[in-house]
Amino acid sequence: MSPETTIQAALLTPVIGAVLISLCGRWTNLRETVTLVTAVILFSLVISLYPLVLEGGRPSLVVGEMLPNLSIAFTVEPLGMLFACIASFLWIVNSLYSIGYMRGNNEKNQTRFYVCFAIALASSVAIAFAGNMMTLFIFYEALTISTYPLVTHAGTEKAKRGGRVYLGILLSTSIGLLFLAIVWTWMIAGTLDFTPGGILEGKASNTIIGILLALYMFGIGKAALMPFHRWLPAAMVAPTPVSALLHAVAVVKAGVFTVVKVIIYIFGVDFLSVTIDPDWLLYISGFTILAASIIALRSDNLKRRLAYSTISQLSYVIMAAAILAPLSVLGAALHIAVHAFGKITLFFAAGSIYTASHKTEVSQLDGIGRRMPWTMGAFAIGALSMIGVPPTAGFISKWYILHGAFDSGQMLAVGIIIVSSLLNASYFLPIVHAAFFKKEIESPNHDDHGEAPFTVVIALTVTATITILLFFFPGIFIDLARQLI
Amino acid sequence: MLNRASILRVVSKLLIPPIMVFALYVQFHGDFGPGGGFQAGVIFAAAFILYALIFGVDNARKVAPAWLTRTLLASGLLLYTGVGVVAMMLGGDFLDYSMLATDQKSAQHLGITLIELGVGTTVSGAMITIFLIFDGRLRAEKDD
Amino acid sequence: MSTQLPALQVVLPLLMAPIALIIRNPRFVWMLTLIVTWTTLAISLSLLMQVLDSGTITYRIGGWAAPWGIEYVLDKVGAFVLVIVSAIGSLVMTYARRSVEQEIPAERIYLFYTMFLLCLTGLLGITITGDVFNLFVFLEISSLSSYVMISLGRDRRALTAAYRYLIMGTIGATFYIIGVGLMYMMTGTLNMADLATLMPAIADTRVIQAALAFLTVGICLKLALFPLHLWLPNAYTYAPSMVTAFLAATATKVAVYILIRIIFTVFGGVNVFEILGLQNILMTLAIFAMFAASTIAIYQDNAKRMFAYSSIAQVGYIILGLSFASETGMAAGIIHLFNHAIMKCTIFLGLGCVALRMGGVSIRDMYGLGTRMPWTMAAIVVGGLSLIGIPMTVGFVSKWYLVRAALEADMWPVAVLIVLSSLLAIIYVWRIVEAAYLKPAPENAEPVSEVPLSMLLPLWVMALASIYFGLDATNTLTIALDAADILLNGGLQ
Amino acid sequence: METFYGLFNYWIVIVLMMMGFYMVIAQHNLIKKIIGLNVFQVSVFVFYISMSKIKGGTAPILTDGIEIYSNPLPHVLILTAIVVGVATTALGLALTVRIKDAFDTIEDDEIAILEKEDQERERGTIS
Repeated sequence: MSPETTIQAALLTPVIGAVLISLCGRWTNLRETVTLVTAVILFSLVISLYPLVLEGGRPSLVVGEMLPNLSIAFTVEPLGMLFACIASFLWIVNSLYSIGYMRGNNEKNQTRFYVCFAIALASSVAIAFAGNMMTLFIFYEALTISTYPLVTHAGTEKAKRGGRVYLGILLSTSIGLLFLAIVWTWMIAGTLDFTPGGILEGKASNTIIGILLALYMFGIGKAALMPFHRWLPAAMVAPTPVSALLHAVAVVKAGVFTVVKVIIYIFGVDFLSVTIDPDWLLYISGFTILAASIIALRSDNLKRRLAYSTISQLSYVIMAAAILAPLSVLGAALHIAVHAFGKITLFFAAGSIYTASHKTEVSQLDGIGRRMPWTMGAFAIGALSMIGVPPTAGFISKWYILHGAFDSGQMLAVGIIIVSSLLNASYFLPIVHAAFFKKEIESPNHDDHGEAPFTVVIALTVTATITILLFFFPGIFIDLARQLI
Repeated sequence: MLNRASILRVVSKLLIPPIMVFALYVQFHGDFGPGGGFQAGVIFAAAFILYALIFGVDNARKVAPAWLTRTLLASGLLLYTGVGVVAMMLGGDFLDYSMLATDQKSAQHLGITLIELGVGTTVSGAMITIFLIFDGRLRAEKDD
Repeated sequence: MSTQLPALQVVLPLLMAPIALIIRNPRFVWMLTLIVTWTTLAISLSLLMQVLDSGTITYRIGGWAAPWGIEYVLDKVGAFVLVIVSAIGSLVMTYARRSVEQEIPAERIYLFYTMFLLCLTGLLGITITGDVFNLFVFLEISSLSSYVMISLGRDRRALTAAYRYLIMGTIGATFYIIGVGLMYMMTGTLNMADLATLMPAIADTRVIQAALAFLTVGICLKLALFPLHLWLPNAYTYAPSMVTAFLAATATKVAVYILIRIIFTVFGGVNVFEILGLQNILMTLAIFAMFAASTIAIYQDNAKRMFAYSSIAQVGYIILGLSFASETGMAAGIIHLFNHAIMKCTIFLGLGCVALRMGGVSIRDMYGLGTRMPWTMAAIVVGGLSLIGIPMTVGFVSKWYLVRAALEADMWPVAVLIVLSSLLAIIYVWRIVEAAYLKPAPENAEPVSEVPLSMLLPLWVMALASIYFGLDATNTLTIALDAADILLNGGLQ
Repeated sequence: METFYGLFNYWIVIVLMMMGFYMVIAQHNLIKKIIGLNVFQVSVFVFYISMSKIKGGTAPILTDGIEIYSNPLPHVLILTAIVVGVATTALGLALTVRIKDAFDTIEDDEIAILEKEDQERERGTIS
């Protein structure tokens, strides 16, 4: 297959999968097989492009003109490759997990769930491969819309409110700010293609560049930069596999991916550092990191704590990109991947706990590690990765970000990373400690539970293992990310 | 009531035919003097309405049932557009009368006469319909 | 024969209207109307091809040359609008039979189709004519027939809605002929092209300025520009479903077309926006319309009424585009004319389906309909997303060009206002979405089945069109840009 | 003074127009509104016809010895406008009749109250 056809196939596979899933809605086993098969095909298609991209190839596909001189086009470059790999791989794991979770909890409307999931994945892959800002924006919005039914899956009043916040913030930032920024960019630059080194150099005054940067950074609501972070905890009402998808892979990663992409390919790292040096972005992302960590520390609900942890981890990526040093950009790209694996493990664990014992609060978890050793073991690995302790993958990305920050003398950033690591430790480690070393609280209801369903355990074991493996073999991502700088 | 209005009855019986003839005069005189379909239509309808006022709407309905007035209304419009379309079919533009006959002058004559006739029919049909419908809308709906 | 197409376009529905009146069999009349509408679509498409190939077409009625006789002139703008009107007409007609059978008493159905044909005649005639007075006649044909169509609605409030529309519409039309009279007084001609050549010399006179004022106000009444919109919400709410769909998609659009013709063709040689501060007035009103009408829409419980207000807001977008008086702005206005026709038609057709099954279109009627009438609701959602301006729908294309026009004109606050007002659309569209998908159906609800295919098909053609033209807007935009170019730089040629 | 007498036809037009317009706005009776609308339209007819009159001109019929005649075109236009006006009036009256059937009144303000009741009933039955 030529690279163009591969891209085409990769984009179409989940869509066709969605159609098939909706057709097979009545036969649950068949439906779930279709989901898994689609996920596997998608991953193998994406991974088949990997060697080519690694060699420096940039396969591209132009679908057609949407507006005059503005095409829907796809180009596979290292960062997109990285994102697509993670998303498509984790879809397999997540599907496996979903099957166990959805059945274990007897969720309704499962067909709609799988269909929307497939469409969300199609949008994510399209975002990853987008060749210009227009294409990216189109699928960015498609991702928002297709995940809305997932967030409101429960159909309760609470789900509805969560959905409102989710949609309200994501749509209003993207239409209100990002859209404006894109139109403006197009008028200034005359193109929206992602070009190494940026497209804005020498075309507008520094003030305008500054305003544009702000519009982009706040407009990309999915990156959850404060004060537009509220959608993430609100979306916690969704079933856990969705939270895992939203908060570890597709949605939030699409956000920070877009941020990095905009900084590298629209503004250009060098151009930004010589013109406006966006210190304010450092401050805001730094503030987000610390503030979100503190909120996480104070929340007892496990998923909520994880959500705020995600907000803070996302701002690592933004801050790393804003440092504008080569190594920190590399770190930013790596952190997208590393955080995905770590966070999805944590969410899987949270969902696993819920499925087995229906516990949602941190304070209820005393002694649960003895009943669910696999789950809590994986949780511990994920937590270590969040903190950045070797031998977990989290260490690698933090290392590069710190290195970059030192190189460019951004001591503030260094300080923030160190403080936040301590905060991370203080809200994750007590959970691990309580789970394994505290005595279980006597409770009449949930006494007799063991591990979660088999597929759930498999899924979280796989992601936890990969979190460790990535520490030893980070090459697969570093080699890709190196091409960015 | 009607019996006491015998003067009206006699006078209107005398007047209605001349009014109608006058309507026709105005109609066919229209192409080379003051007059034309609009005026003729209204005059013709006036004669009819006078009849209805004096002799009662039920009698008037016998003369002009709903289907008739409606057909009148429609056929006038059909005649009008029909002439235009025939001109088109004969190779001219829409409403280009010169196509209707070999001789220029008589073609124009024919064209405008037909058009005015269409207008007259429609206008009188419309006026009568409006009058009758206002009088007995429900009867008009049911009687056919 | 192809040279006769411009006349045939208008004459065909006009000729068939009396036949429909005579025949009166509902089934037959529907078939007849259906054939007529599809034929007019074919004609208008071939006219569009001709115009794209060889430029402006002119046609003399009765063979009389231009300044004396009535002339039909079709340039790219006109041809484009012609296609919009006839395409919407034919789709709506395909959809109509079941909906009309349910909503209109059997003995009046023939009347409805006759009026529909007349209305179509009027709208097509307005679009194609090159004569300002002839335009008035067609305007009144279409208006009178639409009053009748509105009054055929089941609710008794349809009657008062039609009555109020009649009063307002007549005032608007009368204002229009006052304006025409004043222009005629100064120039002695009614032909648009002729007027356009004579206008620059006398543009400074007070008579012409008064004429412009009368024309603008009159037309703005017809197109329901805020605050002259008061007739619209009730008329749209209580009219039969398919009438709402048809009028919302065509009537106001054609009124906008008249405004374009007057401002940019008749007054083409004059910088009208300088006179009377027209630009500022239109722009301010347009922005008010966008916000006020969207805000009112949020609080409506009746979905038809909600989207009626949304139409007023969308008219604001179109007028805003025109008021930039730049090529991009004009193209934005024209493209939104097309796009809004598509999306509003989708929504109102969808609401017609809901009305067919549920008997009403209040938000409460839609509880739980997402699973009970999945196809209908999905189409409404597509239309709604388009109203918001989500990418991959036509609404996005319009918004893209509007924002661009605002930025090009260095009016970034206007650009911000455009995006802010589209956020209001999210709120009212999402009320429908939440009702349909997140509210359970009432417990005593009777089982509801999906509407018949004859309604679903046109509905989805519209819905898919609003996706297709959102994904591939190059063709429509090329036409819109060309049209804008002609209007701004050429006038009628 | 010259402008006042010289343009007397326009004054008539304006007075008629404002009278009609005022009736449309101020009258509550639907029939009276239509009458107002007619007066309003008639003012425009007067405007067109007076505009075409030329001092000393005759009716526009071509006969020997007549050089100056009034412009016939506005007459034709106004004929059309009159027909349109008649149609509008007829339709307006027809609607009024049906409104009378449906609401049992033709007073605007009373209808407004009834409509409000309708609306409340609608809300009442569904909520």
